[in-house]
Amino acid sequence: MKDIRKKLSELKELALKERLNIAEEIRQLESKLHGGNHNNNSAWSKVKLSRLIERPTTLDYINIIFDDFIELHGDRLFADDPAMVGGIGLLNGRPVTIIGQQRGRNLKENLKRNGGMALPEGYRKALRLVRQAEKFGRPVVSLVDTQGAYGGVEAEERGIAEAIARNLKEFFAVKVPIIVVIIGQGGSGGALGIGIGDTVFMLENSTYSVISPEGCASILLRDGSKAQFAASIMKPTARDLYFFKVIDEIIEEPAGGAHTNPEVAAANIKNAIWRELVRLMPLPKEQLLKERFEKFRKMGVFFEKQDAKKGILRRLFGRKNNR
Amino acid sequence: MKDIRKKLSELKELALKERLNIAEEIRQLESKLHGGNHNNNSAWSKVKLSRLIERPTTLDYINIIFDDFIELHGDRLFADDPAMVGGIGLLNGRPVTIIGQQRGRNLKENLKRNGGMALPEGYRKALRLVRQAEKFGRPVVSLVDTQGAYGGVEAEERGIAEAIARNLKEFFAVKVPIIVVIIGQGGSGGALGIGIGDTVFMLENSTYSVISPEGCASILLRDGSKAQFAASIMKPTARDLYFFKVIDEIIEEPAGGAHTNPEVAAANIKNAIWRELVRLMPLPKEQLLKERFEKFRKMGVFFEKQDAKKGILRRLFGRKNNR
Amino acid sequence: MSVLGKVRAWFRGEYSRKHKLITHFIKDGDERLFVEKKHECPACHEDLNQPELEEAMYVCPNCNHHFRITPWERIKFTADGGVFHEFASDLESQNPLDFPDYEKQIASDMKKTGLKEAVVTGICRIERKEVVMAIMAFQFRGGSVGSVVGEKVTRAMLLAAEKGLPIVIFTASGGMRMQEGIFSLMQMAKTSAAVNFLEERKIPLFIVLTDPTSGGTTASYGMLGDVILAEPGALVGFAGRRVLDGTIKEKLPDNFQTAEFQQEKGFVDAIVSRSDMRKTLSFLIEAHADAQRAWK
Amino acid sequence: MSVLGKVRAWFRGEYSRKHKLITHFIKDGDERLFVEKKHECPACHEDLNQPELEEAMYVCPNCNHHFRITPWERIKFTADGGVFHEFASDLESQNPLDFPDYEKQIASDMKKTGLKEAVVTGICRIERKEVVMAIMAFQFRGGSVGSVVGEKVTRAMLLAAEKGLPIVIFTASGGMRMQEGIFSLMQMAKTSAAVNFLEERKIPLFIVLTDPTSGGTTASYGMLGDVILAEPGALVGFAGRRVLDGTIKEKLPDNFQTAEFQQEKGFVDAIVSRSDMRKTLSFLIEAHADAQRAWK
Ligand SMILES: [Zn+2]
Ligand SMILES: [Zn+2]
Repeated sequence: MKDIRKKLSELKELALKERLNIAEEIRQLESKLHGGNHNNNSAWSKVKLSRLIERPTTLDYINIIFDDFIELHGDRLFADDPAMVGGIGLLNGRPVTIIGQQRGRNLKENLKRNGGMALPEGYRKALRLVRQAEKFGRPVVSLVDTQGAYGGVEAEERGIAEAIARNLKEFFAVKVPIIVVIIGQGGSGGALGIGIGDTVFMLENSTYSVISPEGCASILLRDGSKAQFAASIMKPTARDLYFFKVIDEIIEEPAGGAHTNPEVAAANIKNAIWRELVRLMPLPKEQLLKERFEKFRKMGVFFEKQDAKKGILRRLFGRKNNR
Repeated sequence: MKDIRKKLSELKELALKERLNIAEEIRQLESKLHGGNHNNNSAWSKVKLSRLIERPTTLDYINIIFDDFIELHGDRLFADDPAMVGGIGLLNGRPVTIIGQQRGRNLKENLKRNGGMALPEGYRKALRLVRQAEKFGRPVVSLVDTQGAYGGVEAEERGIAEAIARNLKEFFAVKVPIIVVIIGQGGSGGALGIGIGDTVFMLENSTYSVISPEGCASILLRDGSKAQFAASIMKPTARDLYFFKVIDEIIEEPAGGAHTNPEVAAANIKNAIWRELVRLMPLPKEQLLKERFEKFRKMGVFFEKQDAKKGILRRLFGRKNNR
Repeated sequence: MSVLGKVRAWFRGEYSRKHKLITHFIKDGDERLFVEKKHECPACHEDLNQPELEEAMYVCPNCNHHFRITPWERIKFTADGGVFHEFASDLESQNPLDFPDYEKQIASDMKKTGLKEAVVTGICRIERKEVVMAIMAFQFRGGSVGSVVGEKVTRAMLLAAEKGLPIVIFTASGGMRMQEGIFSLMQMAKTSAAVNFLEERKIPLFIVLTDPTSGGTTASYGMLGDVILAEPGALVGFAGRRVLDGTIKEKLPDNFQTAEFQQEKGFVDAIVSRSDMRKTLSFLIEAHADAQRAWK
Repeated sequence: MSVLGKVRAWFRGEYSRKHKLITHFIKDGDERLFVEKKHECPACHEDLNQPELEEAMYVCPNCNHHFRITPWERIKFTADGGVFHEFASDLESQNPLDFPDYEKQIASDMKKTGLKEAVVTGICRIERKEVVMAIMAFQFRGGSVGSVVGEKVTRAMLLAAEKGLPIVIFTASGGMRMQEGIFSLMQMAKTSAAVNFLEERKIPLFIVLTDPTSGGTTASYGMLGDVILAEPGALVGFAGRRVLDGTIKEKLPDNFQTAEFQQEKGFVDAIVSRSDMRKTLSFLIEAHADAQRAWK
């Protein structure tokens, strides 16, 4: 099994070098490799793994991956949200802006950090730092780890919807590469609010979904006890999302999960980020933005009777080239 | 006297048409015309007039000057500040964005509107509307009428300093004409926060100063009862500021003050705004920004021994041309 | 105006050759109009007379309650002559997650509403000014946003950007369509991304928040308008009240998550009655589209 | 680095021909350093030993209280080798309003501090990276901003923009200088306008808020840094506490208007101890100036 993975990884590098378009075939292979049994237990076990309190957090990874990290605070508008962290670090000596949700690593810290559920000011801080990165040509690494945006009255009062919407739009216009890594829970709009990027990675045992399995069970299946079943329906695992082409690549964790050896998990993330940044940094900004948009533009499954329409859509894409 | 004024006004139009540079001579003449006696009473009487509760407010002028005004609310961040109003109206059929502080016209309204003392969200609303105007090519009219920014704890908490600073910087970068009219009190940074423009007008009985005469008396003169004397020292009248070249022109009020005939005052404002917008709208954006900067750049009085420095300053200005 | 002239020519020729356009003429008595007849105001419980209510644009004459209406009613009240040229009319939802009963639910809503999905997109005129318009239907799966709604809204924005037409979106939505899982979440990204195409070309986006607008719709294009209008009393928020009431025990303000609350909090430019909506939109379209020309 | 090389050449040649540059070498024992000797910590009232305090960069070893220091001390702690090339050194204030006693006050502060005005501007290096630096002096008229301070800060920004050098401003100010009336207010406009020249050329502006920074200084360039640092415990606010306590009867939070309060409220990026300031600035300058080059 390990050998196959190694071979596959070699194949991928080769394909990249030779500019062979075998991405689709590799995707199929990998999807099978990462375990084929789509049953309740596998999805649910990932959900549980992704939520482990022992699982490394954003700051844990930052401390291992980046040298000389300086945390920068505040949205310059209302507050500094401890559930969202950010700053500047060096990745192999090159400056990078990092943002990410931060859970607590114990009960007390979790209280202070709202369990990694950010308020509007958290999303606005992230946007401020991303714009700062853009201004000075630094790429952005975004680490996603949240069950969702904070759902309280203050969040509504201060415009959590506006804050997420603004980020979604602005992240698509940022003229430096953005690498997203879902390291734990990718919960709905709260995750997506810092989840737009040129390359979206998921750690092997992380999850990403529009609603929690519990939420899905109680709202759609009208039976709160069916969370395990809901998890299997929602298809929130890295494998599922890779198959759906919603994410670009899965980053392996050490056997047993990232918490068993954070150093190894961090090294894998570091390699993946570095590889992508080396690829993305030289790209013309127009191409970067165009490809970022087109990737997300394709997400969605629907049926369209009239094929003629493809003509105008292609023209619309054509316009994008001139961006 | 009226005849002299009429002649002067004709002279100005002629000069404009013929592109004669007699601005300095006109300034001297006008300065004399608007009353020569710089005594305590004249400054203090203006201060009192500028604060009259009966004095027309921003919305009063908007309603007379603009057709089809629609008020637009909110900073899209935290709140809608009733002490700062804004929206879109038609000036002789052309769309214009209008912002301005709004006092209450009675005790109850004054309470709701914090007496026209805006909070950070007020300044951020103004900036949002100005940026919207810029995006769609509408010029901006800013009506200043405030004793200052709101000075409470909430203002500090939500960053009144940041909000004013941001506006100062951004107003200098806005690529549409901005006309400022000080219609009542121009109180310190709170006034300046919407007070940057290509043309700054003052109504004849309005005032503009870094601190209120009362504040000056108690802080600098250490005697709160010396407000009248302080007013004369501060030189806060339209005439003073016109002489200092801090404002560009004085708009006449009906005899006795604007409140005696708001329609006439409004008509004078409308004419002044219209004349300036007709002049400014066709200007290249680079010239507009350059002249806006240079006007404020010159404000300040100091002594410099070394004349050689002028060389490099001119070069610095030269760069601005390439903006 | 020659630009409008050109648009009209394009619209009748080039455009219709590439898109299948369905032209609707919505008039009184159109069978598409009345999804459900009302006999009582849900707000003040006043007995209502259907023709009178229709006359009042489905606004309670007693208490100003704005009823939820269908896209066809909205078109009748907004578009010149009730004429609406619909595009992307034949997109239909799939069931990418094999979610239990999802196909049945879609089929049933199609039958119930006569709509194919929770948004109708097209081109029409508002006081002679051509605009792209998208109108969401709360009647169809609670106006939830799946791949079809996301795609149609995105196409509407791209088309407006391409053709230089202003765009008006009436929202009415319970949020993302969870039956489509991660694909529905990604519609937030896709639609928000499309707003940049409008921005780039300085095409104004007018959002009208109608009752109810919540979840991912608010947290994407719903909050990205150059101007955001709302109907009086409309529920506008992010998290469902159920979530808020249930899991977080906080006392909610009286007007919590209403249009009025959102205006107070700075997120709504103006609250506009249904009877004033058409002329307000018309004014705003002119003030945004013609500013530079008007000052030339 | 060739850019720095060029700057150095320019600096020694072209620049000094046009500006009167005064090169300072600030070293221990320099007579410009000690404006006032301290024998007791104003925060914890611990007895202090002057050489030890100096060794600790005027930070109380007992309670971490950061003493107010003069521009020369700041330069000694920040600039490579204490070398500072001062420009615009001979600007002097006038009395445009004929404000009573103003000339006398200026003359007395000049004598007391050895400074000509409340800011010192120049060029120096921080860990080999050339920067423009402006350091305000609270010791001179409470660091208030009149025409001279506004002009010098503006020139510093324009020079940084012209020469492509990053700029660091240490603030320390009671606000605008009211004796210069409307002219002092206009310095807020002028200095804020100059920030656009930095932005245009993507020159980073680093603000370091030191005790105390308030009024118009906070409400102009003080809040416009790309990165805003603050020293621990520094008072940072807009309205004076006197105004707040006096006219508005509200209960103030414990840490009200401190650097820590401002960080909590989102306006300060990081609070940095004096002993870490030099290396923090050095790191930030590199991360901002060299990003695009580093990734090439
Ligand atoms: Zn009713
Ligand atoms: Zn101490």
